[in-house]
Amino acid sequence: MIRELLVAFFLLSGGALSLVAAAGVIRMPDLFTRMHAATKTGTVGVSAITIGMIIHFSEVTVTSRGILVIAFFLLTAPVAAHMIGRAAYRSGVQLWILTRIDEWKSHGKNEPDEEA
Amino acid sequence: MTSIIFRTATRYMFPPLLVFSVYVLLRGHHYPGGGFVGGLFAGSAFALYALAFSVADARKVLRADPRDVTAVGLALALLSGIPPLFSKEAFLTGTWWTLPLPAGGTLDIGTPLFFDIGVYFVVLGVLLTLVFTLGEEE
Amino acid sequence: MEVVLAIVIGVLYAGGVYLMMRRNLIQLIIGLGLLSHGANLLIFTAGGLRQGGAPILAEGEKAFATTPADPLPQALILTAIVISFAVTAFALVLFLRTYKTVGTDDVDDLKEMQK
Amino acid sequence: MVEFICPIVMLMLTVAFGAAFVRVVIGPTLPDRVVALDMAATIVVALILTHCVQSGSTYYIPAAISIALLSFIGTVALALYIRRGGAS
Amino acid sequence: MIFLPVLPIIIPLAGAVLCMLARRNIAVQKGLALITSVFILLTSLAIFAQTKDGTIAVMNVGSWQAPYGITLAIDMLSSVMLLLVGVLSVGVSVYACFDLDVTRMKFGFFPLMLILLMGVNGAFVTGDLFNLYVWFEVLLTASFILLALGGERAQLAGSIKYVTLNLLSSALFLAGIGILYGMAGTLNLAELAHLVKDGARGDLLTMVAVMFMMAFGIKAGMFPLYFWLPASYPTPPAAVTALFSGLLTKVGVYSMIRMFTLVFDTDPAFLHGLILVGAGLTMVSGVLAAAAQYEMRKILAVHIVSQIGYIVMGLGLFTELALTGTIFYLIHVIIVKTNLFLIAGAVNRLKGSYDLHKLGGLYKEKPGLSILFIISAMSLAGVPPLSGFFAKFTLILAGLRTESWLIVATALGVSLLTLYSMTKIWAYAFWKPAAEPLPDLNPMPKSKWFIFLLPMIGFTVITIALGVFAGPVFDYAADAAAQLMNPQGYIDAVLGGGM
Amino acid sequence: MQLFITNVLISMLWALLTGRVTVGNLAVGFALGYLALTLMYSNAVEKSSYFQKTVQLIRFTLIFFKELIVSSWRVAVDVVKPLPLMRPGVIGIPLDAETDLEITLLANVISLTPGTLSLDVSKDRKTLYIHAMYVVNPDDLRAEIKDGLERRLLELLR
Amino acid sequence: MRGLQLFSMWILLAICFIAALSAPFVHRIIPKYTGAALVSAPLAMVVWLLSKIPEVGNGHAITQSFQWVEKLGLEVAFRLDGLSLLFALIISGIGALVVLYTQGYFKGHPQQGRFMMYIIAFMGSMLGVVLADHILLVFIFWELTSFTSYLLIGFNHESADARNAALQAMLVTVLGGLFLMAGLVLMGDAAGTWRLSEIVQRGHEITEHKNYLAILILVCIGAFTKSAQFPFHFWLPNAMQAPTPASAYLHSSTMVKAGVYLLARLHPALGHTEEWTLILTTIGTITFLLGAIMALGQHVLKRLLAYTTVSALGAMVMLLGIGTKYTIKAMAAFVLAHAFYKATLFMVAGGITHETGGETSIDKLGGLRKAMPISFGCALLAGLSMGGFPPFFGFVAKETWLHALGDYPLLIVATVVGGAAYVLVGFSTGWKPFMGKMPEGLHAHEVPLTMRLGPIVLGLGGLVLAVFCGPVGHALVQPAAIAIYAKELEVHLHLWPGVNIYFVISIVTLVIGTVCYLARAHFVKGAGKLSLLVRFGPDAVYQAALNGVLKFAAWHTRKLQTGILRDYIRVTVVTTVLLVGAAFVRSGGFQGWENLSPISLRVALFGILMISATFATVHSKSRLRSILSLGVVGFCMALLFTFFGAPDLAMTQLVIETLTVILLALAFYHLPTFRHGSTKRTRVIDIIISISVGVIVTLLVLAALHVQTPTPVSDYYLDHSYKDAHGRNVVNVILVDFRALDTLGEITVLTIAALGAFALLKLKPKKEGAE
Ligand code: NA
Ligand code: NA
Repeated sequence: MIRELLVAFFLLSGGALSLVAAAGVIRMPDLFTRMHAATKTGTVGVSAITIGMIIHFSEVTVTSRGILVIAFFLLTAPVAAHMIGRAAYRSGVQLWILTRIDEWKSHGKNEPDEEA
Repeated sequence: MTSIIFRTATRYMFPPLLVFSVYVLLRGHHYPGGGFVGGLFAGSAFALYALAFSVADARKVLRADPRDVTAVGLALALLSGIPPLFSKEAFLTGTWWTLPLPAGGTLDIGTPLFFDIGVYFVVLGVLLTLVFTLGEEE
Repeated sequence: MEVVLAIVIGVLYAGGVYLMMRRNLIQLIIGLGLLSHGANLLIFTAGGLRQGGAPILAEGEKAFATTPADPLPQALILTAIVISFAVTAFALVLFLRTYKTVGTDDVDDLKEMQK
Repeated sequence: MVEFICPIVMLMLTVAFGAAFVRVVIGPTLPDRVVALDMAATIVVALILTHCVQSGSTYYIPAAISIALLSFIGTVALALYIRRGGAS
Repeated sequence: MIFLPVLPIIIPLAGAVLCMLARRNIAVQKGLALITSVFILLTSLAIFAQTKDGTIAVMNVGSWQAPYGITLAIDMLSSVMLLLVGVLSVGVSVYACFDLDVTRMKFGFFPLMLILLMGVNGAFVTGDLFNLYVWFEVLLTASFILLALGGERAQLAGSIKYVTLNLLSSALFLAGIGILYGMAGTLNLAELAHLVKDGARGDLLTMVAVMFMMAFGIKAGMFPLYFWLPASYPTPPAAVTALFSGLLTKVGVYSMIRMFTLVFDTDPAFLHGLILVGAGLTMVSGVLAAAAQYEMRKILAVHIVSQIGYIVMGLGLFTELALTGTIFYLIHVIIVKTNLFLIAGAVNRLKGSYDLHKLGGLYKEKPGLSILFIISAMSLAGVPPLSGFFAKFTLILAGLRTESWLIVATALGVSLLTLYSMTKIWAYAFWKPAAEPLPDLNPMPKSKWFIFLLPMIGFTVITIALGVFAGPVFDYAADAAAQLMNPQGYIDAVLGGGM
Repeated sequence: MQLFITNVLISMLWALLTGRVTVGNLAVGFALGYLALTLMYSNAVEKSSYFQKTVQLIRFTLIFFKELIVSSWRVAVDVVKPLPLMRPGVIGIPLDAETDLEITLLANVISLTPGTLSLDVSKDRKTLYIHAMYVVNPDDLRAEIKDGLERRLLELLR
Repeated sequence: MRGLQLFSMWILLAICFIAALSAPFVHRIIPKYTGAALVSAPLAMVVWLLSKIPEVGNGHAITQSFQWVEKLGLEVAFRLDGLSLLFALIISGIGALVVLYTQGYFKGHPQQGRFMMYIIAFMGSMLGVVLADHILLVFIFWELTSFTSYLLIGFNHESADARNAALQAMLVTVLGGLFLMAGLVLMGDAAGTWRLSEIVQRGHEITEHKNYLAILILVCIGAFTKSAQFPFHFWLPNAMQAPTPASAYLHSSTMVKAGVYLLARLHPALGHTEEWTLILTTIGTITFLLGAIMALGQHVLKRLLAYTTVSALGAMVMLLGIGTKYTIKAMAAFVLAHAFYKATLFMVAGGITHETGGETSIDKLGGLRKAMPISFGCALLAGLSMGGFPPFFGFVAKETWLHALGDYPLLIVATVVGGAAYVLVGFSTGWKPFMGKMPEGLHAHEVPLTMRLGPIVLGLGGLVLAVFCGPVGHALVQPAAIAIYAKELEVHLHLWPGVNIYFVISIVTLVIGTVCYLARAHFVKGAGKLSLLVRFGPDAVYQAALNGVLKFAAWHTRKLQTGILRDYIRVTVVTTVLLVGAAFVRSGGFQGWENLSPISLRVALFGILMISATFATVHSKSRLRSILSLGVVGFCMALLFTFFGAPDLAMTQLVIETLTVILLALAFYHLPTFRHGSTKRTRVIDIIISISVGVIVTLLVLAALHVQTPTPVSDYYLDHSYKDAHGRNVVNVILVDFRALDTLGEITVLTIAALGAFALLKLKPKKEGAE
């Protein structure tokens, strides 16, 4: 019973977090703020669902693979975000007009672009 | 030169991806997977490597020319259909051998497995030929 | 269920054909992609949708307790997916080469060479 | 309970998937679309795993792992494409 | 030889793999290609010997009994097609070894050619619908690449049309397979035929049949689905076009014959009527397009379309005699058309052009080549007693016997226009003096030139022999047609066991 | 590292001995092995690295997951909040992390924690540029990251 | 004569063809004696034929046959009866003379061997036509004569006129040949046999057959084109482009008579009906008069002769059409007479042109009698025979002819008109060039022996035949007439028939003709007015038809092969939709929903998502948006696969989807963004087409689902996958075991796709000027 409750909890929170991520992706004003939502909430959401699944099955193979899924997400999601963020920034995607400060622009201006 | 972060992540992901691809290949006969998806994974691992470093680096890691990998894979798949010739059976008739395992169980090894391994290499080679050539294009 | 999928298949075919009739090489290739999705889904649907689970025999069992999904259409689609991947990849390279050699990605411009 | 929960979770995920799709369509920049597609892939993983729970079948997990791995590669490839000046 | 039916598939594949492994050494590749071609020919001869008495060679690949595994079944039609592939492969290999540029060889011409042959052979031997699709894709992909290999502008522009329209056809084919499987639950042709004979599948079969007709019609180059052909065929080197012209569209026709004799014998009035209309329009449209051209290769290319019309006409008439004509025509046109393309290639090799306005004076300069051309051209036009005459005559006779006046009139008229286009080539390239003298671009010494001509001489001899010894050929075609008209034998052979 | 491998081997041995290879059983074996090893090496030199790292790892993981969950919550709240309340900005953080692995892990951890997202590392590998949702005072944020995540991470890795 | 027993028709024919094929080689070895060596082939035939005259004259036919294409009913069957004998003798006899003539005419010509080859092959084909006893064999030889005459007429192939004339002759005669083939086959099927000798015995079965009229018309068209009957006569004068030996042979004695021969041969089968008489007599008479009148205005030697040939052929057809015992006798006699004088005149004409350095117009010729006395003699003999002056065989034939027309006064008038023209032409060719003053600058000398032989033999022959007209009539003309008439008759030819009305008519004709000759200048002037006839005549119709077909072909090709891919796709798709739609309607249309399962929410949602994603893919200005939307479609596909129990598919779909995106991204780096719009009209049409595709596919799927599957083969896989193939994943087992051959093909596709991509990217053609 407790197991079922746990499963339900994790699945529901995963679903809810995904919804939040979705709302963020839709509602946030610029790319970078949207990425906050997508990267963090999305990863946590899918991890929660994975945990729910692990608990549901409680088998070695499922657990190991579930952990693999989570590990991969934790490793790749930020890297992917970083790659897109940096690419977007460098290719001139506009920050939200209310962005307060841009130190990269001021400091990093003189830095030669590696690929240019 | 791409990002340090990306390259570091790639360096850590590359071996597990290859291992995973072999796992998918070998389990394919009983569980979802098989030579095709396995080969795609292996190829993806190299593609990732080529993206993070360079095509030249990825070629170095692979050592062989992807086209040779493809040809060898195709040859393997073809050859796996030949053994039944010796027992006067049709082409590609599955031939199985049961090997005892040290832990007491048994392992079925058959020509379809070799066929699947051939598929794996073909897919790997093909994917890499595509990715490398496109990546090298001016 | 099938009604939905039938409509989806129709839309995929329609979209694919429409894109293939555009003037751009890339749209052409995307159109081919849609068409291949349509064909695969068609085989899947026409082969009969069974909600009986995957056609994989569970560990330790000797025969299927309940009839699973039809494995044959799945195998066919797998083959078709791979083939269409191969062909798409080649077509992509072909279009790229064409663009670079001819200097246009406008399909209509390619008619000059017919003469 | 799980049988009851799963459809709800699925619905939530489907809505989230739809939202990601909307962002793919409306953009406005290419990185926006790529981020949205990456998120859609994440949600596909979640959907597949939920389906595992719902159907009691673990055969779909490798598919989930596949997408987890490959969507990363895809996203990175697109990011590199953006870097090379293809953002428009 | 227990492996026999599958050898037409695995021999070229093995040759291709070896060529791929030997990709750095062109000389080795040439040798491998030639040896493989000879083996293909020998295999097809062995199969021919086994099936010529009407035996259907059956092999259940993987030892899975029909209809569960993939069954290869070779009847007389398949067998003769295999034989033609064998003959063609040897001829074209020799020709290619001499004619093709080193770069193309370096970039995989030989493996591609062999895989094309593998696909074609596969299509001819398979008794399984989806397997047929696979072979179609094999040969199409190989042809895509052979077509584009070299990357010249016209080649690329042609390839795009070729690729696109053929993929459209594949999507249609696949849809047909999906629906047919959904309706019948099997992919084995014999089993499908069996189920259809039981009458259980209902009228919907007609619809599926039309889908297949369209899919194969595109591949076969029928009106109005043939546009890819004139757009693409005149672009690659002669060896490639020769191979294509001999085999590709013919696979489409073969498949149509197979499906419409074995499986789809429902609603013949509608289906075969449709085929007949298509055949007539195809002949006319193809020959008109040829009449409008002044480029040797293009004339020959669009003529393929016209020839397809004749071949399909036999299927449309759907009598034993008509099918005999179709089979005779297939045999004839594969040899002759290939030869004409090879000769056109030789002309281009000599003069660097296919343009009839530019060419001229060849009859004076190269009487040997001219004779090879005129014999093949006249054979194509149906001048007796060459092979084309018997092929056309049989079809027309079948038309007369079924009182299909319109198609007979069409066929006769088209044959006149065919003659016109062939004499046009002859008059312009061979008879007419060249507008301005063209240099002899051929650097070959005489002995080498003779070896280069050997395939063409061989094909010409075959054309003549097919006419002079029309008796046995006709007998064979008639037996093959009888086999097609009575598919029960095929069904029994496949479903009744095999190995 | 040797100790870790020994520990894994012990857990596998346990599983074999008990005859049930399950996650739970392996975990139990691992825990038992860990205890045993603690006892065995209570005075050894090598002890410090393995056992200390274990504690650090556990602590780091806990903090990380807490932050992760908090960050999700924060985003959830942000999504609902009116937009003008956000104060996003891009700031640079001077790095103490040196190796590729250190930089990568730090950047990843920063991305996964609330309100911050790693964008890029400068070419001289001295500065990490991040995008933050709430930049009230850039220096406070810098200090928070350097003292919190970076310090703990480097402790764990070095 | 015993030695001749060894020979038979097919061997003699084979000798002809072997001689033809070896001609170039013979010429290379013994260039001076090519003709002498090769003439042995026709001579052998002549000798053999002569040896058979007694036997055939007694009403025996010599036959010979063996199978060729048995199942098709094609036999190599030959039969020598009176009709065949007459024609075969003419063909091989004149053939032998022409071969010798050629030797002289082409003396030193490098391609003499080639010409010999053509002409002997032509002769062989002609002999085949008249000897064959099987309709198919007749047709085969018939087509061969067309083809060889094409080569002959186009022999001077560097001249555009020669090429065009060759083409024209070939197209017209082959066109006729095709009609003929259809007619012959229908006739054969109506008679129940393809043997001519049997067919002619079943005349009633044919004339009463429902296809009789069709057969008659088809055969007539075939024969008329070959025999240059109105309105197909125009090719013959144009065919004068051929070198003279060819003209002499083709147009005097042989090829053109193939049609006449065939009609004569088939008279027992097709004749004796009103239709026969009407068609043949009308066309024959028109041709007879037309040719004669057209000849009046000509001044070019060979054209003069050609038009009279047309006319003569018309006369033969006319006589055959009437079909009485008398007209048939007359026709047979006239065939013989015509062959002798016309061949002589052609040969002399060739000799004149040859020896005067190419002069062809009689108005520019004159006074050659001294330079070319022998030629003059021969020409005069032939010219008089042609004009119908006694005591030549031409006169004998004309007398018979007039006799035969006793009941047809109108035709007698026509004969007088035509006969007068013949007189004119006879003088123009046999007299005019030789008499009077030699124009300045004209040089000539007598032709060599080889070229003299033919005219001498044939010219004198006209006289000799007349002298021995009794025996000749009995031995040659009578058997031929019997064969045509298919009933017993007797032929009595007289050199001096006595004075009767026909003799008077004859004399009147000669007088009118002579007067006309003297007034020739007026006719030549009047010929200018005939230009109107030329402009709107059949020759013009031929040109217009050919141009029309070519124009239509060009238009058709332009319209169909636009070079625009969209057009091709449109046509392909619309055709498919229409035909599949028609089949759908025909098969009863949509038949119900019974077998469909209820819709679940998630499938509905994903369906909507997929449709939206497809729309997003299609309707996008940004190609990346398009690609990424396609990615969403792929994800949805994978999810559907997941929901319906296809984990392998889901996995593969996802991986492939991502890899496709990667490849596209790699390639897109090089490709420009979308920028080519289409017009609104185009888009609307395309949308309509696309929607119709979608609708038809949807209906197809639904219709197919209505059909219940019995037991799919896949149940077997489920049962045997683990048991016999050692695998739990049935899909994988199908891929690597049950249907491994598919997979082998599939990986081959993959391999070559990669090979191709590699080659395309690495093999770069030399730079062509980019746009
Ligand atoms: Na991701
Ligand atoms: Na079904």
